[in-house]
Order: sequence, then structure tokens, then C-alpha cells
Amino acid sequence: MLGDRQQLSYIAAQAADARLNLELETEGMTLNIGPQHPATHGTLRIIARLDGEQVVWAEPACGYMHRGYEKLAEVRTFPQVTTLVNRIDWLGSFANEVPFILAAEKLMGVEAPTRAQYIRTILFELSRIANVSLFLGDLGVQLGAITPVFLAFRDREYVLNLIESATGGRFHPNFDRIGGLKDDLPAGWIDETRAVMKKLRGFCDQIEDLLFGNEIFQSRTRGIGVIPRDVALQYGLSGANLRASGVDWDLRRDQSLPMMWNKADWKVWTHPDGDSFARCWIRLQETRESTKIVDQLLGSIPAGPVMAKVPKIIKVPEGEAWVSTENPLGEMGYYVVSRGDLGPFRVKIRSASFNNISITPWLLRGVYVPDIVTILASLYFILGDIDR
Amino acid sequence: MSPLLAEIPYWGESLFRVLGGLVAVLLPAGTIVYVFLFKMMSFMQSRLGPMEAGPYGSMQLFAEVGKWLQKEDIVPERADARIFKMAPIIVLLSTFLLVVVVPFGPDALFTDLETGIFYALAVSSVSVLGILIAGWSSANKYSLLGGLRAAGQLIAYELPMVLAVMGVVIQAGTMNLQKIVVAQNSGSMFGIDAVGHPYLISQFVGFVIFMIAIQAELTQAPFDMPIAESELVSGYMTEYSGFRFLIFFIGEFATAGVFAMIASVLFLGGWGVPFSWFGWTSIDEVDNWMNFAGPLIMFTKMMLIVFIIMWIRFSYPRLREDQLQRFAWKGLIPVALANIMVTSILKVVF
Amino acid sequence: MLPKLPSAEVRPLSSNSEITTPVVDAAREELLVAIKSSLGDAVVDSHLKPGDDIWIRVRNDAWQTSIKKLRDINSFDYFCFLSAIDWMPSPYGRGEDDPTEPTPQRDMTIRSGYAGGETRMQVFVRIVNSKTHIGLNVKADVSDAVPTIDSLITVFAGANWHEREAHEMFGIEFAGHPDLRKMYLPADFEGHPMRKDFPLLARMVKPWPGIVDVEPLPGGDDSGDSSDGDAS
Amino acid sequence: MPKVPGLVKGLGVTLGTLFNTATKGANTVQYPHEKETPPIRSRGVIALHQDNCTSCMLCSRSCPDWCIYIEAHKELAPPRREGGKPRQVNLLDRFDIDYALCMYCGICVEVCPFDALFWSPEYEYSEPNIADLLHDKTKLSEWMETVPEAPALETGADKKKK
Repeated sequence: MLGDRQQLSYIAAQAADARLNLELETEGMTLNIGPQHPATHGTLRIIARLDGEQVVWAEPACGYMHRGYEKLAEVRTFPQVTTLVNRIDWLGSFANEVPFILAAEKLMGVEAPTRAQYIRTILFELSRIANVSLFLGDLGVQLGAITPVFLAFRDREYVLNLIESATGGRFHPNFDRIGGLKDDLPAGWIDETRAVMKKLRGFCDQIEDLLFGNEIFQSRTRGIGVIPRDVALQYGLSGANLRASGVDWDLRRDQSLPMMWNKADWKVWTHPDGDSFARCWIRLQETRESTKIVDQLLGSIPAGPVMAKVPKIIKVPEGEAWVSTENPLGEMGYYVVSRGDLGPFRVKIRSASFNNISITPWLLRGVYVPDIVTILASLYFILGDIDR
Repeated sequence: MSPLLAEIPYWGESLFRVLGGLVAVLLPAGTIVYVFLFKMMSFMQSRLGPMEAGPYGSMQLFAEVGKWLQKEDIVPERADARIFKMAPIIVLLSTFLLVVVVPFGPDALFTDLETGIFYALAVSSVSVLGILIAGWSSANKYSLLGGLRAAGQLIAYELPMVLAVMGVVIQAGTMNLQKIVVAQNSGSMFGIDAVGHPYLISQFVGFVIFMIAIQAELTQAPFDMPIAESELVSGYMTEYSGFRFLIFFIGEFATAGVFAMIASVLFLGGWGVPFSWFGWTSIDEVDNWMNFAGPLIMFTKMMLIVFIIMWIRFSYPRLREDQLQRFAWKGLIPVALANIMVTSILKVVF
Repeated sequence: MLPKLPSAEVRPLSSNSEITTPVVDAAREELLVAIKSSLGDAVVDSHLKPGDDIWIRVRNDAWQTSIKKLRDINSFDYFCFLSAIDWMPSPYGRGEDDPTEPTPQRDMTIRSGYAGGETRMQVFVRIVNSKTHIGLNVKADVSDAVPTIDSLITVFAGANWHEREAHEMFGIEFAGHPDLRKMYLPADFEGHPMRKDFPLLARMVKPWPGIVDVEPLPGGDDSGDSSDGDAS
Repeated sequence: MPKVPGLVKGLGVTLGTLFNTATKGANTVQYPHEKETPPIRSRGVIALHQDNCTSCMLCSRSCPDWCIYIEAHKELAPPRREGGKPRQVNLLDRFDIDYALCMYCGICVEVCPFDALFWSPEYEYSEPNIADLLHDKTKLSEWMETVPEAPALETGADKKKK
């Protein structure tokens, strides 16, 4: 079931090496990549069985950062859970709060005021930009180019400053509340955001020139780690990984949620190739689209309150709700079961990276060691998002 | 015997040469690390680099060396200790052996070998041994992969380098580096004496191949898979710490300096300026002050070449091992061979 | 190449606090009928929330075949996630009990969620149609005595890790799964942490700071009113 | 126009950044020498206004990390009016926040009904010893000096909010 090119090279290598191995009595080598390794964005461990530089079998071992959020959420009240879910995908934390709050609102039958929905959507997209811009820089490091990551940190800083000045937290905003937002935006924030969005578009151009246009980069990523459409669906890939396989599906567009994405004019990019380059390229385009969404929404924020009328002590009525949104890493959803108590009865956190990375044992067969790094980088996972 | 050293006894002369060798290797290495690795890289990444040690961080290198010297000299338990300890020294040794043939002025040179370039290319391969045994003896899979990659890569790129140099040798008609310098500076292009005849222009293809090859020989990006910090952690250097790592580190940048010097000798006219500027016609007429100005000129040209090497290093991602081999064998070597052919035909015709 | 933005259903922009959910959801109603006809008697119960989601519950022994049919006949081709629920209320509450007091009585009756259920444990999976983007939650009971259910690996390869996780966290066996190693915890870890009767140690090692109350006046009567109102 | 090879463009980007940094300065801040001021809303450290605290325990009970420890006792205070009954007041014996546990979510500040807790953007209070991160009520009260005024709100914000 491997991709054609991969499969051919794998079979050829196997056939050639089989005789050699028999004659020389060589055996493969097990290479332990991680848990502490620069390519793993945290503490993921990949056990790879190598034959020369070719991977015969590889399997990620997770759990080095398992924090048991599903269990922890059961002993917390609804407002307290947002502080947990902040820390799942720590680079785009505001985006993690939104689906959970939306699920709780759905159970309560509350909808946030329009102004709050606008601000939510803007902050959601800002956290996407902060997250994906770091991906674009980190991609360079994984492939050996050192400069992009510094440019990414430079420009991500502007976005983080924006998030901090609005919410008070750089990484863990905890700004979303059931029924709206904690506070309104500070004065001057909108103009600042416009300026930053312009800078971020410049950053995207820089990265495109520095990395994506680079022939070496293209030769490293094109045709590597091909995921066909049906396999992507089977494994439940989501986000850019799914769209890179040619599936035109973006939850921001294809789902009706009380968020404001459909008020802006933007485009869902797909790519037919399904290789590493396609995944990276889609993320680059998405960052550009996000800056556009933010720009458009900034102009049309209506006046009004940011908090609906909700009781001070929140008890969520009995029921089950599933809400998922298109997070920076892919589809992030919460299956919230409430028993009419202060806290949720059960929260199933469907994180994007868990599904995205579960394809690796299939995907890494037959590739070379340097391609492990490229493929993992292009799948783009965050450890907190796998282990939760 | 050169007039400069005529009055000095043999032991003094030897001492002078050893000190000169140290200066010729370490001074460029230090300058390269500070100017390019600390400052140019930082500026290219929109930051300032080290700023605390000394004015504008200029003493940073000494601080780093001091730090490394204090560190424990760790040998992994299952490593082959003797070979493990030897490896960095072999790598640095090849750098010192290389600098021996580089001329810095009409008389300021260590040895004047007739087959200088041949010698230089030969001893530059010694570092492969050091890297290979470093990778093997570390008892670490990453080091092993790195060492093997390095060996494969260095051998693959030795060939285009040799072939690129062939063009110069054919054009100059000599393998003596000093004579190559003289040939470039006393020659003329299209009848204009003012620029001399740097082989950069007539051997441009050779120069490009040579630059690519030394980029690979120095394992700088985009050819840095032996080190590949994002996949092989640090390749063959993974297990080294303290002063042994320091030696590897010095070796890396000293070799960059020395290779850049050889490149400037071969393609940019080395220590010399076009002789016609001062009315010299041969090496014997060159004034004695060139022995002092020469090293400076050489240093400037070296910095220029290292700038290009580092600029590429800081901008490009790295290739994959198989792509790199393919590039060497299917790309560079045929082009280099064609270059030799064209050069020799033109040499015979004109 | 790319389709234009569909004119998606836009919610009213008034800042009303009540969601106006459509009472009838024709698409989902139809779908539910289609699902029931393709699965036959495998469907035990179903629940439909208009404009939101569909829940169905299938028999444990028809789990794998039903999902396969849903994939092939009703073209739910996207595997979203698989997990389990322990419907027993936790005997430990939120860990906020006073250790010096006797444990308070808790309502321990097991109540299942949408689409009902007869057992304490349930496995549920969410699959989505990648064309219409309508999702479906499928549940199945897992008996307490033999917590076993068929593996979905042959239907959706992506179920592999999810089943490993559910096995580790709830102790449910997935028949036909090739490799039910632990995903997160050390191999010699005992117990299934997500079961409600597994205590959360972080909430056991020290008493809740909120138990403490303001000390009453020595000898004085404790009127119970801790703040006298004119503090601000 | 012929397409510029990506390799050349990449070199252009790095060289451009080099010149930008050389002429316009770097984007980095030389931290101990110069400091960026965090935004007003920044959640740096929690300050306690002791006079406002009625030891109602709300913050302690809503803390997800259980990192606020309060002890208090009742005392009789002299009556406010002449001849009135002596009032019962709560006196704070202990108010500790363990910053080694705190995850800076701000729930305690939000639930406080009497405006006794505030966020201060101050961030330089790291300690070599983890036990010293437990700030007691005197230390928490000292932070009050650093608490800024709340920022003005963006146009269109609801003015009714405090």
C-alpha cells in the first residue's frame, strides 16, 4: 500500500540487499531516534529498523509527555478546563480553547455576542499564524537551513505580542469564557494588528524565497512521503495534511459554527501531490489566507458586549456534544459529556497530531534516514497534541 | 635560502616556521569564527550575536575556548578509547599539513614543493581518516552513520576537486603553488596587464566546481549531512566534549581558512597583485615588502572566499546523501572532465 | 481548480443568547433512515439532534460489520476518532472531600448518554462523510464481565492507535488487533487510568485547600456569615 | 522575465537581512541591559490588596492547581458607629500563592468578588530555590505597587463593563 515511487525503491533495495545481506551476514541496525532528539519537537521517540540508510520498519513511541488531560478534566469545573486545553497544542493555544467552549455553549444553549465571535475568530487565526509561522521556520532547521527559524521567531514575536496585549498570556491566553470573552480588546489593538499582518505577509514571501523556492528544498521534499487520498481519509488525517492529499475539506468553511470565518473572503488551498512539499506549501498558503481573514474581520467588528448573560456559577445541562474546529494542526475536537454538574463527566480530546502521526509506521517504510526528518517535519505534530 | 631568513640559524628558522604555521592556521580560524559564525550569521538572522565578552563580543572566542578547556574529557564507556582520543588530532593535523605548501609572499612560505598542489590534495584526504575513526570509535549509531556519510562524501568530492584543479595546472603548466601565483600575476588578459590573469576568469567553470567541492569537503551546508544536527544530532562529533570537541571545531574552521587560501592561490592570484602595477616582470624583481603585504592580501582574498562559503551555508538547506552522491558523480565530475578537455585543447591551440 | 466558497448557512448576527436550532433537519433525518436500512437490526437505538449530530448504538457483535457497511454503503469514509466512556460516576467526586470527614454519599447510578446503553462501558467512534461533511457517532456496549469488542483495523487502518489508547485507558480488549501494547504508560503499569474507579492521585496526595474555612471566634457563636459585607 | 533560480533568491534574502540588521538594528533585545515592557494585561504575578480580602476562600476554591492557601480567623472589631454592636471581621492569617504550582490562568483574579487580587506584569522573581516561590501575604502585598491601571478599550467596546 506504499506510494508507487516509495514502493518501487523499497522493493529494489530489498532485492539488492537481500543477497548482499545473505553473503555478508549483515543484519539491520535499530536506530533509536529520540526521545531527546532535535527532530522530534519535544519528546517523541521513533524506533527505526535500518538497513544501511534505509528504513525497513519504524514506529513512534509516544507517552513521554502524557499528562492525562482527559482524566484531569473530569475533576475540574468547566472554566478550569480551559486552562488545561490551552496546553495541548502549546503553539496555538487560543485555538484549543475555542472548540471546548463552543461545545459547552452548545450544551448550555448559549451563543456568544457577535463582537465576541469576531474577536474569537481573529484570535483563532492569530494563533494559527503564530503556530504555522514557527512551523515554516522550523521546517528549515529540520532540513539543515538555519536562518528561516530565526526569521520565524522574529515575526512570530509580533503575533505573540498581539495575543499577549489582548489576552494577558503569550502562550496560554485562557481568554475564552462560556458565553463570550473575558474582556474586550485594548485600545489601539486593531491598528497594531493590521501592521503586524503586513509584516507577516512579508515573512511568508521571505520564507518562500529562502526555502520553498530553493531547488535543494524541493528535491528533498517532492515525491517524499506520499500519502494518497484514501489512505489519508482512513487514518483520519486532518488539516493541511489532508488537503495536501487532494481532499477539499476545511472545517472553517464546511461547518456552521458561531464563528465568523464565512464573513471573510478567503480560499481553501488543496494540492494533488500528497507529498511533503505539498503539505508544507499548503501551510504557507494558509498562513497568507489567515492574514487576509484577520485583515478583513478587523474592519467589520461590530460594537457591543463581549459577554452573553450566563450565570456566575456555570452548570452545564446534561447531554453530549461534539465540536471540532480547524486548528493550526488540523481538526481538533472535543466530545464533551455533561451530567448537569459543575464539571464535565467525560471529555474526549480528539487532537489532530495523534491521528496525523499515527500514519508514520505506514509512511516511513522504505524511506531514507534523512527523509524521516523531512516527513515528520512536514506532517507537523506537536508533542502535547499527540500525548495530551 | 630566502634572504628573509638568511641570518637566522636552522633551529630558529624551524621555530619561526612552526610559529608561523600556528598563526597561519589559528588566526584565520579565529577570525572566521568571529566574523562569520558569530557576527555574519547573527546579522543574517536579524540578531546581534555574542555581545557580552569584550567590546562587541570580540573576546567571545577566548571565553568559549576557556569553557571547553575546563570541561571534562569524556570517553564513552564502550568506545575504543585510544582511537577515539586520536581522531580529532588527525583531523587537525591534516590542516597543518595543508598550510605547509601555501605561499604567503615571494619569500614568505614554509616549503616550496614542486608538486605542491598534488601534495595539498593528498594530505587533505587525511582528515577523512580522522572523521571515519571518530565516527566508528564513538560506539554511537549516529556517529557511525555520520562517519560513514562523511567518508563517502569526502571521497566523492575529492575527485571533482582534483579535476577542477587540473584545469589550473594545465593552464599554468606547473604544480608548484608559488609558480601558479606568479603565472597569474605576471600574465595578462586580452593584452591588458592591469588585471594580471586570475584563473577565476579563464577557469571559471573550474572555480565553481572547486568551490562546490570545498563546500562539500568542509561539510558545510548544503553538504553537511555528516554533521546534520537535525537528524544525526552532530554526526561523528556527537560523543566528543571538552578540548577534543574544540579541536574538531578549530579543525573545521581552520580547514575552511586553508582551503580558502588554496582557492585564492589557484584562482585569485594568491598573495600577489598584478606585477605590472609596480613594473615587476618576474618573481625575482618583487620587492621585499610584498613579504609583509602578501599575507594581508592573501588574508583579504581568503575572507572573500570564506564569505561565499558561509553565505551559502547560512542560506541553504541540506541535500540528502544519495542526492549528494548523484550530484558529484553525475554532475560535477563530467563537467570537470569537459573543462579539462576544453582547457587542454585551448592550451594547445593558443 | 478550487471550488468557490459555498454560501454556507450563516447564523443570525443578533446577539441573542439562545441558539436558534432548526427543528427539522431533513438531511440528517434521511441519512438516519438510510443508515437504519443498511444496518438492519444491528442498530439498537438512535438519537438525532437537529442541526447537530446523529448518534446510533449498534450491537457489540455487529460492531465491525456495521462500521464496514457504514463506510461502504453510506460512504462514511473518514475516520475521526475512537474512544470509550465509563458511565459509572466517579466514587471520588472531584477529589475535594475532607479526608478527616467520612466520605459523602454519592449517587452511583449508571446513566447512559444519547442512544442509550445497558453496560457501564461503551465504545464509540466518530466517522464522517468526507463529501457532505456530516458526521455520525456510533456507540456499542461492552460488557463488564468480558470487555471485548472487534477491532476496526481492517475497516479503518487509523483505528490502530485509538484502540491501543482505549485498551490502555479503559481495559477494553479489541479482538483482532495485532499489537495492543501500551501507548503512553510504562509497560508494567497496572490498572486502567480512565476508568472512573481509578483514583487520580494528584487529587489524593494533599487535601483541597478550599476545605479550610475561616476559624470561628474562640468561644463565640459561629453565625456562619463569614463576610460581614462592609469589607469593601 | 526569466525566472530567478531559487538558490539565488535565497542568498538574496539572507544578504538583505544582513544589511537590514546592520543599518536598522537587530530585532533582539539585549535583555539584562535593556528590557521590554510587557503589555498592561500581561499576567506576570498576582498582587494582593489585603484590606479588600474578606477571606471568602473563593479564589482558593476555584484554583485549578490548588496553589492558594488561605487561613483566617474571626475577630471582634470595634463597632463602626458609636454604641453599635462590635462587628465580626475575618482576619487573614495566611495567604500564600505557590508560584511553583500556579499556571497563571487568572481564574482567582477573575472570581475575586471584592477586588483583592490583581495582575501585575512584573516577571523578574525567579528564585534559585523552588520553595522560595511560595509568596506569602506580605510579599504578595508588595506587588500591589506594580499593578498598572487597566488599559482603555478598543472602540466599539461595551462601556458598561467596569
